[in-house]
Amino acid sequence: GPSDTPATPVAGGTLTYATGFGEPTCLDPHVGGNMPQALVGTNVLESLFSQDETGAIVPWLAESGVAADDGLSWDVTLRDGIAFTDGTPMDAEAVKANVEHMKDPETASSTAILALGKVSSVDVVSPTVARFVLSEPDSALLESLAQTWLAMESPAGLERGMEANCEAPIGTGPFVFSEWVKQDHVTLTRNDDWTSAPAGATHEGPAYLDTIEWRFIPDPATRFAALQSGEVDAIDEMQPDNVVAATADGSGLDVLTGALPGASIRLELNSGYAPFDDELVRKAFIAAADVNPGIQSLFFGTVERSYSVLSSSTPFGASFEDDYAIDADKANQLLDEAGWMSRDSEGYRTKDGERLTVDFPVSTNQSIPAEVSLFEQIQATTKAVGFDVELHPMDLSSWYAALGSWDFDLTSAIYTKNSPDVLRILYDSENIIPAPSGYHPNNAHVSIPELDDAVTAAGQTTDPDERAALYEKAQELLADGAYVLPLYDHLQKIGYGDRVQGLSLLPTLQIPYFGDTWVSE
Amino acid sequence: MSGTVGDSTGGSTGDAIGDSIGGSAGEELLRVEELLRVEELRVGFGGRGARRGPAVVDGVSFTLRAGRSLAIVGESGSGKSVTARSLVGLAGAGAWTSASALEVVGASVLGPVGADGIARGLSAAAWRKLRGRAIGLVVQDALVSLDPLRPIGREIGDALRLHTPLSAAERRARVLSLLESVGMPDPASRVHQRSGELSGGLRQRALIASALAASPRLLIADEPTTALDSTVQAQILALLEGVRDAGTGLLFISHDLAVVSRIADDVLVMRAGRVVESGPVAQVLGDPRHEYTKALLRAVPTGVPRGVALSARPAPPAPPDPAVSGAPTGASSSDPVLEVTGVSKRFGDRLAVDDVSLSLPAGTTLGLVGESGSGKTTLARIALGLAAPDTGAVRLDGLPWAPGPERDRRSRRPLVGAVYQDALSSFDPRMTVRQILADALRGASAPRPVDELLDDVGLSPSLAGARPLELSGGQRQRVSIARALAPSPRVIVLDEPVSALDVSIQAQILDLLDRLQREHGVAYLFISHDLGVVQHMSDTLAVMKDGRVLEQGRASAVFDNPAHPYTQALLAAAPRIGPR
Amino acid sequence: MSLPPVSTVAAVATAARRGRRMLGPAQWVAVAVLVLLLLAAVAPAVLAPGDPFAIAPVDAFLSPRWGHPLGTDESGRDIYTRVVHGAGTSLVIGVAATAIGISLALVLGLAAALGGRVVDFGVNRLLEVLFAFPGLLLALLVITVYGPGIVTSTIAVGLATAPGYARIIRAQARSVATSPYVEAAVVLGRSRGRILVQHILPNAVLPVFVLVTLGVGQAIVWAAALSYLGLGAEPPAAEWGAMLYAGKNYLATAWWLTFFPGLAIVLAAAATTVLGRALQKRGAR
Amino acid sequence: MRGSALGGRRPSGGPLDGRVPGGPGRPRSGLLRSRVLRVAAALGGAVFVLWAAATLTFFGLRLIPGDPAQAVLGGPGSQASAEALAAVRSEYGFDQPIWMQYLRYLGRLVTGDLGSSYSQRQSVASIIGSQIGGTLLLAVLALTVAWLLALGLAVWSTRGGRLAAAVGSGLEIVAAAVPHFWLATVLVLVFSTTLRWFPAVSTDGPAGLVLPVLTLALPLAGFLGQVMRESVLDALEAPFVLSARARGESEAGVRWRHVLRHGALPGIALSGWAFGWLISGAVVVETIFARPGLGRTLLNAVQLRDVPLVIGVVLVVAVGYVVMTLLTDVVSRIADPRLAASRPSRSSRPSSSRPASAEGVRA
Ligand SMILES: Nc1ncnc2c1ncn2[C@@H]1O[C@H](COP(=O)(O)OP(=O)(O)OP(=O)(O)O)[C@@H](O)[C@H]1O
Ligand SMILES: Nc1ncnc2c1ncn2[C@@H]1O[C@H](COP(=O)(O)OP(=O)(O)OP(=O)(O)O)[C@@H](O)[C@H]1O
Ligand SMILES: [Mg+2]
Ligand SMILES: [Mg+2]
Ligand code: NI
Repeated sequence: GPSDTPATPVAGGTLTYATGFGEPTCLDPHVGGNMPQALVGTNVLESLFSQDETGAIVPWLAESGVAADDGLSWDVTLRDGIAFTDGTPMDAEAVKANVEHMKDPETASSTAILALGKVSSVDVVSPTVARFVLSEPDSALLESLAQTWLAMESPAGLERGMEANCEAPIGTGPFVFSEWVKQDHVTLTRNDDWTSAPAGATHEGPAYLDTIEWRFIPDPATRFAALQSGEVDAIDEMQPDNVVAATADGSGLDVLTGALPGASIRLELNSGYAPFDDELVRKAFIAAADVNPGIQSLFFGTVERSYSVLSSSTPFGASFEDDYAIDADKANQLLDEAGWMSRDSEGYRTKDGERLTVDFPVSTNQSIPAEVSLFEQIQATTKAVGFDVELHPMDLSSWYAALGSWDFDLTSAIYTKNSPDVLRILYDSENIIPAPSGYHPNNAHVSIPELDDAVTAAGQTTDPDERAALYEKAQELLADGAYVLPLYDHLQKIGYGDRVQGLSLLPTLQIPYFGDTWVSE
Repeated sequence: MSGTVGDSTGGSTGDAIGDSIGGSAGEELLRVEELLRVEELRVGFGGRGARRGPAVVDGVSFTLRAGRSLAIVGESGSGKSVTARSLVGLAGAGAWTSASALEVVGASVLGPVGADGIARGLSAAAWRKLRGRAIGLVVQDALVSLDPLRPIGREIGDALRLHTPLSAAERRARVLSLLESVGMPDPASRVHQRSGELSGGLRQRALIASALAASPRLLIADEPTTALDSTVQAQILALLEGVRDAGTGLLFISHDLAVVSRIADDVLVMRAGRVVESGPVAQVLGDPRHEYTKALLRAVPTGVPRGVALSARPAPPAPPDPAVSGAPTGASSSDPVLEVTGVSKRFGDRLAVDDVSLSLPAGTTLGLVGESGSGKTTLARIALGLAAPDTGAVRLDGLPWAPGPERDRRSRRPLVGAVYQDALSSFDPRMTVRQILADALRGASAPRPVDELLDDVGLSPSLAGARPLELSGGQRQRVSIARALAPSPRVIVLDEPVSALDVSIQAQILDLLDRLQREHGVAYLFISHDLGVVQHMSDTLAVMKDGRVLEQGRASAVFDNPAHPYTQALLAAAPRIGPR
Repeated sequence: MSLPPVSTVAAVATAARRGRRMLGPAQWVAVAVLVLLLLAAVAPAVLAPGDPFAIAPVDAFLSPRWGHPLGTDESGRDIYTRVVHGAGTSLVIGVAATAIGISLALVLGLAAALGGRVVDFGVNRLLEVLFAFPGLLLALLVITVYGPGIVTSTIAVGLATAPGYARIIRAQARSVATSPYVEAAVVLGRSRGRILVQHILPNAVLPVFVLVTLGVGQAIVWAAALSYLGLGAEPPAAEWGAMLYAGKNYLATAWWLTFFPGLAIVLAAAATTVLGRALQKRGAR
Repeated sequence: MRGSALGGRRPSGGPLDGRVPGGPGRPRSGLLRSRVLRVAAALGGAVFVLWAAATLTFFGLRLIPGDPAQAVLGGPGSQASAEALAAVRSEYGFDQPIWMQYLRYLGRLVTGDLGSSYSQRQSVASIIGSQIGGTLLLAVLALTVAWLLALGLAVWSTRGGRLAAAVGSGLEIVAAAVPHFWLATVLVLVFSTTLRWFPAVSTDGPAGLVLPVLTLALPLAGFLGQVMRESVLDALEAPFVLSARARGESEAGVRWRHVLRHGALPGIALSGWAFGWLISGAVVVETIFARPGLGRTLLNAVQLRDVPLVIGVVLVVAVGYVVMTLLTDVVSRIADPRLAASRPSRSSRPSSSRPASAEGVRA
C-alpha cells in the first residue's frame, strides 16, 4: 500500500479516475439524478450542507440551517463571499434559482424533486439568508440538501438552457468541468479561486491536482487491469477478488472503503402478490435462504453480513439477527402449513397444481457479478425446500419495467440516501402507488399502517431519541413480517495506486473527494 | 551471333543472351545443332525410392535440332505434356525423373544422380536460368495460361525482366515488337489488356510471344491450337512455322494428326507413356507401321465417306488424299421432321441467331458448322424448344413446336432427344446410370429394358449401377446417347457431341451414331466446329457465321464447291493429313 | 454476426474438387471431439456423474486439482461437470439456431431462386437489407423485445444467420435450376413440378445439410456472445457462454473459470467446422 | 484422363471464349448507358436499403415494451411527473398514431435530420460524428490486419509440405472458431495484466489499439484465410503459374507477382461482409476495452430505448455496409477483369476457371 509516512503535498499533475458506475447522460445532477452524476459532480458542484462520519449535518456553503418552531420553514444562512466559477455570487437568490430549477418539470429531476417534495418555495430574506417554506415539517431537509443531487449551480449557468448546462454545469467546487468527450472521459481542471473546502478537509485553498481525467470503463476486469498497469490511478466499483488482490502486500495498490448510506443490499419480497403475499411463505424463504457461506466466499471477507435494512453508515439502523436464522426444517414446516405440500418431479413444491415459483428479475446494471452469484446460491439453497427461484438478468430498462408492473416476486434494488428517511421512501405504503413513470420505491409492497405512522412521525420530529425509537419500530415491523432479507452493506470500494495521496471519501454519499489529493512522482 | 531467334519474331534480339547460351558457333552450325537430346526418359509421380509410383512416361528418346520441328502425338493421357514439362524441370509436384541422357542446348540437366539411379535434377536456380531463356514453353491450356489479373504486356515483359538486363522502357519497346511479330493487331493498346479481354487466338499469340521473349533457341508448344477455331488455328500454325523457319527448334505437341502432318518434320507417336512409332512425318503418317498409329489414322473422320465405319476393322489404310466425297445414305428425301423458319434470337445488343431457316428430313443428318460464337448452340436450344425465338418458328413433324408454352410441347417431347458436349453435367449427379435411363424410358411409347438400351449403345449392363462420375468420357457420351434414344425420338439434336473426346473414342461414337441412325431411322441435327467430323456425318450441311446461315445444301456439294468465301476460307484452313 | 459467407463455402467446395483425402488426422480428431460432445449432450451423467448445480461455497475458486480436474467456480460448483452438462445446451442452441436460420433461408432462398423474377427481386432486396443490418443488432432487438433467455437467444441467432444461408441456398438452387441436367429433364418432357421434386430440391437442399454442420459452430459462438453480454442463458444454466460471462470477472485471479468453457466453445466450433468441410469434400465431386 | 473428360478439349463459353462484352467492337454509347444504368441501380438499391433499415428499426423498437417518453425523461427508473411526461409526449409526438410518427420521422430523415437522442440530450448526428471515428479506425485496422494475417498465412502455408499446410488450415479453423469476447479477455490477461505490454484500456494511440485490433482481426483472419487459402491453392495449380515458372520465374516471384493477387481477390470480395461482422464485433470489443465508438453507443442506446440514436447508428452502419459493398464491387471488378466480363445471366456452360465471385456456389 501507499507509504504511511506523511509526505508534503505537491501541487500539479493529473489524476486519472476510472468509474464503473457508467457515464452520466447529463453532468447536471439536477437532471434525473443518479450515482454517476453525483460521483463526477461532487468535486465541481458543492452543496449547502455536508455530513461528518457520524452522519451529523455540518455546514458547507451554508453556515447554518434553523427550523421555525412549527417546522414549516427553515432559514438557511449562507457563507459570505463565495462565488461560482463564472463569477456569479453564491447567494440566497442563487439558492432560490436552484430550488426552482430542481422543481421545474422541464428539468426532469427525479431525485432532487423527491427530496424537495415538502418544500413549496424559497424566499430570499437577505442576500445571505434563504428561507425554505415547507408544506409540512421535514426533519430530513438538511440531509437532503447535503446531497450532490441538490448541489448549487450558477444561476447564470442554469439560464443557458438544459443542453448547455448538461455539458458543463457551473459550481463553486475545487474543480471545473472543462471537457467532455462522450463515452471516453470528462476532464476536470483546478479552480484556483476555490475557498469553500468542506468540513474535514485537510487544507484550505486551491486543490493540488491540475486536472482529473474522469474515464468510463464499464468492464470491471478491464478497469482493474487498467489500475494494475498504472493506466489509471484510481477506480471504483471494485470486484471482491480485486479488492483482495489490491490489498495484498506488494501490489502497489490500496483500497479505500466506505459504506454507502441508505438501504443495505437486500432482497425485497413482493408481499403484494402470490406466493409472497403469504407471510408463512416469506418466512419459509428467509429461513431457507442460506447466504452467509456465500457472502464469505464470494466476497473474500471484504463485506460483512448485515441484518439491518439500513446501511451501517446511516444512523438509526437496527439489527434483528434472530429473525434471519437458517432453519430448513422450519422452512419446510412453514410451507406445509401454507398449503404448499406436494412436490413435483423436479422437487419443487406445488399447490393446486401450481409450482412455487419465485420470479427474480436481476438488474445486471445494479447488481455486481458477485451479487448475482450469491443470488444463484440463494436459488440453490431455497430449492432444497422446494422454491423454484427463477433468475432473470435484465438490462436496466427492462428491469424497471418489470418492477413497475409488479411483475416480480423477489428483487434487489439499490437506494442511496444519506438519511434514515430512506425507510419512509422504501416502505411507506404511499410509495406503493407508482409515480407517473411507473416507478415505485416500495418494492416489497409493504402496507402496514403502524409502519406508515412511525416513519412519517420520524420524518417530522427533530428529536434524535424520538427518531431512533420510531425508526427502530419500523425496522422491527419489517423484520417480523419477513418483507426483506438484508444481505450486506453497499460498499464503495475505491482502489488506487501508490502515487495517489490524500484521497478520501466525502461522508455524505461516500464519494471520492479530490480537494486534498495529490500525486507523487 | 546474329539474332537467329530474333529474326523469327521480327524484333531485335538481345545478342548477349544468345551468346551466353549457344557459345560462339557460326550460323550454319547452329542450324543443325542438337538442341535437345533425350534418351530413355522416364517420369512418374508419387512415392520415393523403391516404392516410387509407376512411370507415366516410359523410355522416351528423341533429339531435336535447331530449325526443325518434332511433333509428339498421342491420345489424352499418353504422357505428351509430362514429357514436355520434364524438359524444363516442371513435370509436376511429386514427380521423379530418370533418363540416360537429358541434354538441353548441349548441357545435361539431369543433375546429380542419386543412389537409386534417379536424377535429382538441376538446382532451382539453374533451372530458372534455362527456363524462358534456353527453352520457351507454351503450356497446354492456352486460354488460361496467362495470369488473368495482369496485363499481357507485363506477362511478356516478365521473361525479359528475368533474363535480360533491359530497362523497363526497353522492355516495353521490346514487348511491342514481340507482339507485332506474333501478329497481334494494334499491340500498343493490347499490352494493357488482360487475358480475359482477348479472344482465344490473341491469347495464344500473347502466350507464344511471352515464350519467345527472351529469344530461346527451343520452343515447346503443348497443344497450342486445340481450343481454337480452325481459321485461327491456321494462323497460329503459320506463326509457329515462321518461328521454326527462323531457326528455332520446335517441339510441337498435339493429339491432332492433321495438324501434325502440317507442321512437323518428324513425329513421335506416344501411347501410354511409350513411343510406339517415330520417324519423318511423311513416313509415319503416310505409311504407318504400328497398329496403333494405323488405328489413329483410321479414326480421323476427315474425308471418310458417310457410312464408312471409322473404328471398324480390318481397316482400310487411311486415305492419303481426302478427295473422296461423302456418298449420301438411304432415307434421303422424305418430309422434313424438323423445320426451322426465319428464326432470330437476340441477347442484349448481340444478335445470336439471325433469320435462320433449316430443314431436316427424317432419318438424315443435318450438319451445322461454324466457329465459336456463331450461334450454333443457341439455334440448337431453339430447336429443342428450350429457348423461345424472337421471331420465326420451329415445326416438328409438320406441327408447330416452338414458340409456345412448354405445356403444349410436353406430350410430344418423346419425339426429340438431345446430346451435349459436356455429358457429365447433363446428368443429375445423384443418379446411377440405371436410374437415368429408367427415368428417360418412362415417357417412351415402346418401353424397353435398360439393359437393352445399354446394349444398343455398346455398354455392358454391368455399368448400370455406376454413377456418371465413375465413367470415362466415351462411356458417358454413350449413356447420354442412350438417354436421348430411350423414348424412340424422331430427331436428336447433338451439340458438339464428340468435341471433348479423343480421336479414337470419337470414331467409336461417330460409328455408333451412324449405326443407330440406320437401325432406328432417327434424324440428327449434328453440331460441330470440326469440318472433318461434320463432313463425315452429314447428309446436308449448313455453315453459320455471326448468327447467319451463309450456305447450306448437300454436304458433298458444299465441300466440293463451297460457294461462300467464308466457307472456302474455312475449308482452306482445315488441316488435312497429307504431304505439306 | 453471420455465418461465413458464400464464397467460403464455394472455396471449400473447390478444396473438395481438389480431391484430397477425406478423413485425415485432423478430421479424426474432430470426429472424436464431436462424439464426446454428443455423448456429453445425450448422457452427461456418463461423463460427469455430479450435479452441475450443486453449490459448495467453501469449495469456491479451487484451481484444477484431483477431484476437480478443471477447478471449481465462484459457487464451488465443479467446472468439469458444468462444462460436460453444458454441452447439451450449447449443442441444442447451435443446432436449433442453425435449423431456424436454415429453415427460414430455405423458404426465402428457394422462393427467390424458383419463384420468378418478382419474387427473386423482392427477396434479394430483403436480404440486402438484412445484410446491411448488423446481425448482433438484430439479435439485440429480438432479445430486448422478448427478454433474454436460451429460447430467445437461439431464435435471435437463427434470425441473424438466416440471410447468409438464404443467399447460399438461392445461389445453389439457381445453379441447379439452370443446370444442364435440369435442361435435359425438360427435353425429356418432365413437368416443372416433377423436375422440382426429382432434381432441384434434392440437389439444392442436400448440400445445405453440410452448411448446417458448418453453421452449428458459429451459432454456438454467437449464442455464447449473447450470453456473454448477459443476454443469453439465465443462471444457473451450465451454458458455456453464460459460464464465461460469470467467470470473466475473476479472470485475473481464477483463469480456469473462463478458460475451460471458452476452450469448449472453440473445440466444438472448430470440430464442427472441420467435419462440415470434410462432409462437403465428400459431397462435392 | 486428365482434362479430356471434364473440361473438354474445346472448352466453350464462360470467360474463356474471348467474347467480352464491352471489349472491342461494342459501341461505346451502349457501354456508357449501361454504366450509368448500373450506377443508378446501385444508388437506388442503396437508398432502398437505408429506407428499409430505418423502417425496420423504427417499428422494431416500437415492439419493445416501455414508454419512450420515459426514455426522454432521464431514462429508466425516472420519477418524472405526469406533467413532464405529457409535455414530452406531445413535444415528441408520442401521442400521435404510430404511422404519423413514422411519417414525421421519415420526413425529417429525408432532410438529413437524424433527430436528437433521448438519453444524451444531443443531436444524434453529433453523437455519431464523435463516435464514428474510433469505430472506423478500429474496423479499418482490424480488416487490414486480418487481411495481412490471412494472406500471409495462406501464402506461407501453401509453400508445400504437409505440416505447413496442416498448421495453416488448423490455425485458420481455430481462429475462426474463437469467440472474440473470450479472445479479448485472454489477450488482456496475457498481454496487459501479466506481461504489461499493452494497455487494457484502449486509446487511439498505437499501443492502445493493439489488443482490440487483434481481438477483432484474429477470428476474421480465420474466415478470410480459409477462403484465401483455397484461392491461393487454385492459383498455384493454375496453368498461368506453370506458364510463369516456365518463363523462369522464381518461387518468390510466382508468389509475389501472381499468387498473392489471386489470394487477395476473395478477401476484397468479402470485405463488405467483413465490415458487418466487425461492427457486430465492435459492440463487444468496445465494451471490453472501454473504447468509445458506435458499437458501445448502439448497445447503450438499445438498453436505454433511445430510438433515434439506435436508428441513427443502424443507418450509419447500413450506409457503411452499402458503401463497402459498392467499393468492394468496384475494386473487385478493377482487380479482376473476369468479373466484369462474366455475364450475370444464366450460364449452363462449363468453365474450367471461374472467378472467385461471391455468388458462385458449387457444393
Ligand atoms: N502432376 C501430376 N501428378 C500425377 N499424375 C500426373 C500429373 N500430371 C500428369 N499425370 C499423369 O500422367 C499421365 C500423362 O499425362 P499428360 O498430361 O502428359 O498426358 P497428355 O498426353 O498430355 O494428355 P492430354 O492430351 O490430355 O493433354 C496421365 O495419366 C496423368 O494422369
Ligand atoms: N444466355 C445468353 N445470354 C447472352 N448471350 C448469349 C447467351 N447465350 C449465348 N449468347 C451469345 O450468343 C452468341 C452465340 O452463342 P452460341 O453459344 O450459340 O454460339 P456457338 O456457336 O454455340 O459457340 P461455341 O462454338 O463456342 O459453342 C454468342 O455471342 C454468345 O455470347
Ligand atoms: Mg497434355
Ligand atoms: Mg456451342
Ligand atoms: Ni453477423
